Amino acid sequence: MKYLILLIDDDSDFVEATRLLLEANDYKVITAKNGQEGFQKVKKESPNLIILDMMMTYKTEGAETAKAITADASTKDIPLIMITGARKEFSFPFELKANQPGLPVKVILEKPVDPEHLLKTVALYIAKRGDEPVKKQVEVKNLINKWQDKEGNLIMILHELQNYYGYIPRDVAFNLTRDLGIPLARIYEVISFYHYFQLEPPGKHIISVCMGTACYLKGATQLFKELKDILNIEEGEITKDGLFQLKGVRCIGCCGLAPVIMIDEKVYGNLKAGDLMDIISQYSNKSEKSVKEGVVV
Amino acid sequence: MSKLTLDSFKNKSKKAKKNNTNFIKVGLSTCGIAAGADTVFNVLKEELKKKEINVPVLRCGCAGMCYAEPLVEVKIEGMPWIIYGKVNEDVALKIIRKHVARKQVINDYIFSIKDE
Amino acid sequence: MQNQKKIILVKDTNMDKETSSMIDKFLFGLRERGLSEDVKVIRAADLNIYNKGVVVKIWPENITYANVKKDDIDLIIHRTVENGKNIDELLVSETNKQLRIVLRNCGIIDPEKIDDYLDNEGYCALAKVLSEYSPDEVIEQMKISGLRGRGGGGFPTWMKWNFAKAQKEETKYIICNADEGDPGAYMDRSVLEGDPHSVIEGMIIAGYTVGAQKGYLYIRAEYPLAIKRITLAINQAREKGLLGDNILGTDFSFDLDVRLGAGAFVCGEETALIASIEGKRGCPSPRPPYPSVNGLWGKPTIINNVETLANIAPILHNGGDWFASIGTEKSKGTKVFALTGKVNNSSLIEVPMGTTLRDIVYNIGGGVLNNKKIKAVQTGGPSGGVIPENLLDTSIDYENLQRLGSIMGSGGMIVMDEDDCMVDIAKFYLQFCVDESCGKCAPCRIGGKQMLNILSNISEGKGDLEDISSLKRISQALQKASLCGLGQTAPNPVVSTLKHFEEEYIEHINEKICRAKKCSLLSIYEIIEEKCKRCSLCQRSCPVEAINGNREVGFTIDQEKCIKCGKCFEVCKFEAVSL
Amino acid sequence: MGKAYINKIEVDFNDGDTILETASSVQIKIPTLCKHPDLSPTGGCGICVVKIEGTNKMLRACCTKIEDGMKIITHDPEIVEIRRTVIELILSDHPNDCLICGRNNNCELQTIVADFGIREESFEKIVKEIPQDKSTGTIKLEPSKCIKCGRCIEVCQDIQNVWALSFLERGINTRMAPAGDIQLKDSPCVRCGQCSAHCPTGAIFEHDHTREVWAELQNPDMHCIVQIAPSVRVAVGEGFGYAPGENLTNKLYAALRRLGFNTVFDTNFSADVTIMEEASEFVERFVHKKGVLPLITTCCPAWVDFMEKFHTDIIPHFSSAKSPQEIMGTLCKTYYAEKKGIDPSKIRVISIMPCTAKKYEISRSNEMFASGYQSTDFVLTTRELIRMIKQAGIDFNFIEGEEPDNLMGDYSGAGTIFGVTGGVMEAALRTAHHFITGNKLEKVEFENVRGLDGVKETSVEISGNILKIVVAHGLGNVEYVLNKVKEAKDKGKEIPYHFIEVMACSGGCIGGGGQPYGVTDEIRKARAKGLYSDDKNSEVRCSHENPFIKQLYKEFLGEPLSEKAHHLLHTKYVPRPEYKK
Repeated sequence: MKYLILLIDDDSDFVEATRLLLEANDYKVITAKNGQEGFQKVKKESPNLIILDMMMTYKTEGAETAKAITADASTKDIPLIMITGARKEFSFPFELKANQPGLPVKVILEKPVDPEHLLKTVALYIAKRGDEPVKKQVEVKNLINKWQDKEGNLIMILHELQNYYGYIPRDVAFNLTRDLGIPLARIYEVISFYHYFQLEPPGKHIISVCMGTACYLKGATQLFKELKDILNIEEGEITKDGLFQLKGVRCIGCCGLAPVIMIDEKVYGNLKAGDLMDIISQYSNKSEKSVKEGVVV
Repeated sequence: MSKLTLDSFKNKSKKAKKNNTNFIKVGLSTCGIAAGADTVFNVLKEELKKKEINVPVLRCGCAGMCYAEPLVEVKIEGMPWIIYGKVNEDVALKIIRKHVARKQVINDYIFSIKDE
Repeated sequence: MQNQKKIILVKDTNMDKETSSMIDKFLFGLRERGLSEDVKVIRAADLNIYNKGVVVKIWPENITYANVKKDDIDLIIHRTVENGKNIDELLVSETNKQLRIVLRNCGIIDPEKIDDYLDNEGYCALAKVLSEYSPDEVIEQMKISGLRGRGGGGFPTWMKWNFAKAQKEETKYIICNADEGDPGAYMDRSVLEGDPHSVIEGMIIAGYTVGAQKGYLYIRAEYPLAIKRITLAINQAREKGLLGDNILGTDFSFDLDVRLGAGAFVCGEETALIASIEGKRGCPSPRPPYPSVNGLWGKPTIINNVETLANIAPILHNGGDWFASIGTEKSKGTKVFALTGKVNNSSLIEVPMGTTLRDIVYNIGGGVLNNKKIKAVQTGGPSGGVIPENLLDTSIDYENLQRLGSIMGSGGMIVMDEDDCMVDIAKFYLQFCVDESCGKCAPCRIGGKQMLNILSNISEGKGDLEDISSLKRISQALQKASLCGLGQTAPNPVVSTLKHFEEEYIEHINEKICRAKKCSLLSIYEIIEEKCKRCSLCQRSCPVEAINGNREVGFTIDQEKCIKCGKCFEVCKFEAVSL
Repeated sequence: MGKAYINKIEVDFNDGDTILETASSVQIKIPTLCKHPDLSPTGGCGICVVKIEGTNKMLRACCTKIEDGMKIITHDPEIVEIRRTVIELILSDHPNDCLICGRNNNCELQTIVADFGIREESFEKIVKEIPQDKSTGTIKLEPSKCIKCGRCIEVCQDIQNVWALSFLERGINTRMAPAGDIQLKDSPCVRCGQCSAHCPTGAIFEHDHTREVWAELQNPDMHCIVQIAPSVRVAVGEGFGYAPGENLTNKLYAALRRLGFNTVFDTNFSADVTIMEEASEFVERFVHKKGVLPLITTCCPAWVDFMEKFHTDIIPHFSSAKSPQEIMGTLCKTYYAEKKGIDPSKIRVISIMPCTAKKYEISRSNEMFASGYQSTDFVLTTRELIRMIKQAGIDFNFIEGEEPDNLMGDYSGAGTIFGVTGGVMEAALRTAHHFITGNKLEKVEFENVRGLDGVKETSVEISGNILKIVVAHGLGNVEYVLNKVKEAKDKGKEIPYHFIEVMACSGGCIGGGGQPYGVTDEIRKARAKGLYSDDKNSEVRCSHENPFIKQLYKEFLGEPLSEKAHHLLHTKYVPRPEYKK
């Protein structure tokens, strides 16, 4: 598996040139045109390294994006390299210096950047993160091998992958085609058919509201509504801070305790809408207010 | 583990055993666990250990009475064979301290009496 | 008076709260006679007897008295406690309406220990079959037993087996359908968690009978504990020589593997389940060919559900005749139900076929929650229907339920009371079917969605009478033209609520009223001045500022602005907001 | 064999026949939207339901096998009502933009709605906007018009074994989409267009280039040359009420002139050129042992694309000769331009093809620009041409036939059979025989390579040499052939074939993805027959005997496989490993 690098820059020429350079050196590259798109791709693809511009749609977009990425638990460890044409005299609300709260990047390189220097820097920071991709590759390979020769293995392998990653990353699904000789069309047909599989990274805590009949009769709808209000998200969505994901599920099988919700593995039964705020706050070290607004980034 | 053969079943008496020994049994199925049965299971074991009482704590599946989970079945000689329901940590402790140790039945948590 | 201490258990099985005063009376009587030390009086939470007034159980004699009045207490103390004589007029004899065949070991044995199962006659049926029965004789016993599939349709199990057995193919499969998906049903989960070996034993016997070498257990991924226990059980069985090559030293070899579902209700349908194991979308295919002829990987395949398979060992152990002696003429044996909803005792029960719904709800389920009026009982999950209160005396079997517009289904049984709206219920089940439709065939894919839209309109007060005929028309198209059982039965909740509760639909349409006050857009929220403590909580929580007034003059709801979100109703601590 | 009754009519049937098939044998047409004669039934639409007398259940006629003694009712008020409801339901999930739809007047859904006299919509519209996919420039997906019959997916996965299309999600959200939810151009799609040919509605159709072509035709500076592919002539008539297979070559020439084309050529001519090159190539490899065997034909761009994506190890086996379309394009902008003294930059070559992949072929690789320009400028499918003729108000049925233009219009019988499976092989054999033996062939027909069997393995003897050949059509049938070759190669065994012909579409180009809708095996046979009789009626039946071919080589190319020929008429293939099936 190649290391994956995300390039976030609005300068398409620079992006193209850098992409070619990196690809020629055996990196896999994905790109984004602005901070928002970049952040989404970081969440979705979890690259091994991010190269980021400072001034895009607005002057400090790069810094804001870097802050958002480092504030998110699932992405905070990804090394960030900033490449910018901005000079110190541009007057930013922070010092144009790496490794500081206003600009949490590992290093700042000035445009135009010497290709050799860029490659060295990239190699340095990727290496610092250890050999995670290799390790993952081996682990995932083992999961697949376990099932490789068994009949009816596709769904079992997808289960293994979902357990491993928490979801089924796109490139992993694409690679299955090669490993199993099953067409990509079939793999996606299956992933998208079964509700158990998800293609996007999950929230940190999964809140499942049981929508079995018993729970429904005893007020699951109200619980659902209350949770949507508290978390400010719709069914299936993840709060902006990535902390909670809200799902409706079929019967959990605890009808005696209806209505129930399940947070991760723990079941809460005999609930009323009013109980929910307290339960949610246990999982959130933020104040109730920030949960309510669902805004952390 | 040695393998069974057809012969292993020939000598089996109709009702293999009638276990008269003391035991405590906790329903550990999904519904029970959701209601807190695993905590109860651990509390019972620890308390018995602490009190140095030698009664086995067994595990079983769902007895059907979901409304009363967690269920704890207690069979102690000289006492009615009782299924306690809605057992929380507190009741679990009482089961050991009162029912098992002092042969006193606990009010309000009896959900079923089993026939001998 | 014997030496052993006595215990008197008391419980008021009606909804009245007589227990405490009765106990006082007992204590007083015992003290008077100086028996306080020898006899303990205990308040029981439940004695599995319902609607029989105050029930008193005396231990160790195990005497049960029902409908005990205060005046009886002295007599009980005198006659029974002191002199060991029964009071015949208070005696209750048969109390337990349940009969446990499928659940025989659930809650009794340790599901993680094969020895526990073996100690309870486990694998005796397998040993008997392997040593005494030819496959044809097994089928004969199954035929005598009259066992029908417990997964829904009620197809005779022996016939299914016989079809597969008759196939000349060398490779055959046994599949256990444990993709239990009905919302509100968890029978299969309980069996797998509580007695996994009974299912395995059933599968091995099925394998022997039809000549299969391999079986799969297809389990819902949402049941991690069941998966863990069944996997453990398979390994134990293999170690004991009950699975694998040369089972119990015979020529017969058979093995099992677990395959997981992934969140698709439609995979309960046989052909969809097979597609799923094969690693495809869980879309049903046209039948025939039936799986027993052309199933998994094109080979003859038996698919039985968990409950059916758990019945196999007892049938062969005790004989088909024994099983056939239980139940009704056409429906033999017992049925497990997940009794839930507005019932006091949400529980997993097993009763002989032919038990009435009323018996179940009142004598096993302990009656309706909060003593409300029962409206209907729903059986069969999303493929089933509602049975109104006046038909509760129907005895349950496949044919009766079908006649009432419901089905046996896998065994969900949901009690609904006067607070439940039938339009809302229909909408709930239909929503489920729409979410779970595989999307392959047009009637189910689009028809379900269109019906749901119509129901939503009705529940929001936007319906008209033509909608009812549209519902009926689409229902018919679904029933006749859907490819699989899911689509064919998806309209059942609508059809049966329309059949028994059409007036509720018409109320929603014509009068814009929901009598159960479930359809929130039809309700009018008002503040009851007398109850209002003017805390202003409602005003503060209203999302659209529809509540006028202040703490001085009180509050009123502006009906024009109100979006009927129900927030004020939920937050009011004084029940001052009315529906 | 058995007897049953359909609407009280006694019918005989063969074991395994479905109710639908049996009913059609007694002239009862049971309506359906998902069943296609090429494909196995899926039971998707639910319209073909019928009753069995005495039961109240309804069965799908498309997938229920008829049984002895069955008494079937195919139409009664209840059945019709249920069908009507299902059709209305399907309609409620389909946009109403028939007037501007690619399938207007030719849409199976539209037809069935009209047949059932549905005059109002009983159900709320629930159509979901799903963006179109125009990424390939050849085939357009418009998923919001999809009725989820599954034909395209079945044809793509099962018949073509390409796996570019799939169903994603489920229930009401089910949608037809490229594999992995990516763009079609990034999917394994080889643009064969079989999906569009089987789609009952306008959800998949060819990228329409008629407006671009109109613009060129109206540009006075441009010299527009048109070429028509072999199989177009026997299919185009279906757009004007002719029976399938009717050979309308001369009417076509006339109509094309009326459309404003300056020069009318025939791809059959360049097919003859292809044969000259390809047969020579074969002789080189077979007789002179220069290069590997088997040699594999490459006229079909979908097949070329398929190979470049999934079977790159057989690149050395591919004939490097360009397809007839490309040869014509190249020659128009070199040979013809030179001869007529026209500035090639002012020449536009438009080809009429049975095929959507041909739209892709024209810019497939650098060699497609060997003339110094893009050799072929636009490709229209047969369906587009039919529309253009109608747009121009040409009364096709009554137009007098005309002859093609000189130089590259006259063709041999070998050129015309290029349009049908086995045709390229047969044409090549005729010329290869001549090249090897120098003799004139007594009997030019090689019947063993004809017909609709998916794989046709046979051998012919040429002056004592046994030539093992195989013809496959429908990409799904290729695997068998290639596996045999690969296995022999791996095990170092004798190669199983010397010469392989592959056409991506079932039946060859006559069943191409750009041909008039509604193709069945019956129609394929009729079209094939049309081509074979064109061949039979030709004076010249072998490519090397075509006097204009001789002239071409004499005046321009020199010899087959000459340096010039190589430069202009041959191409290269590159592996495209990024595509995953």
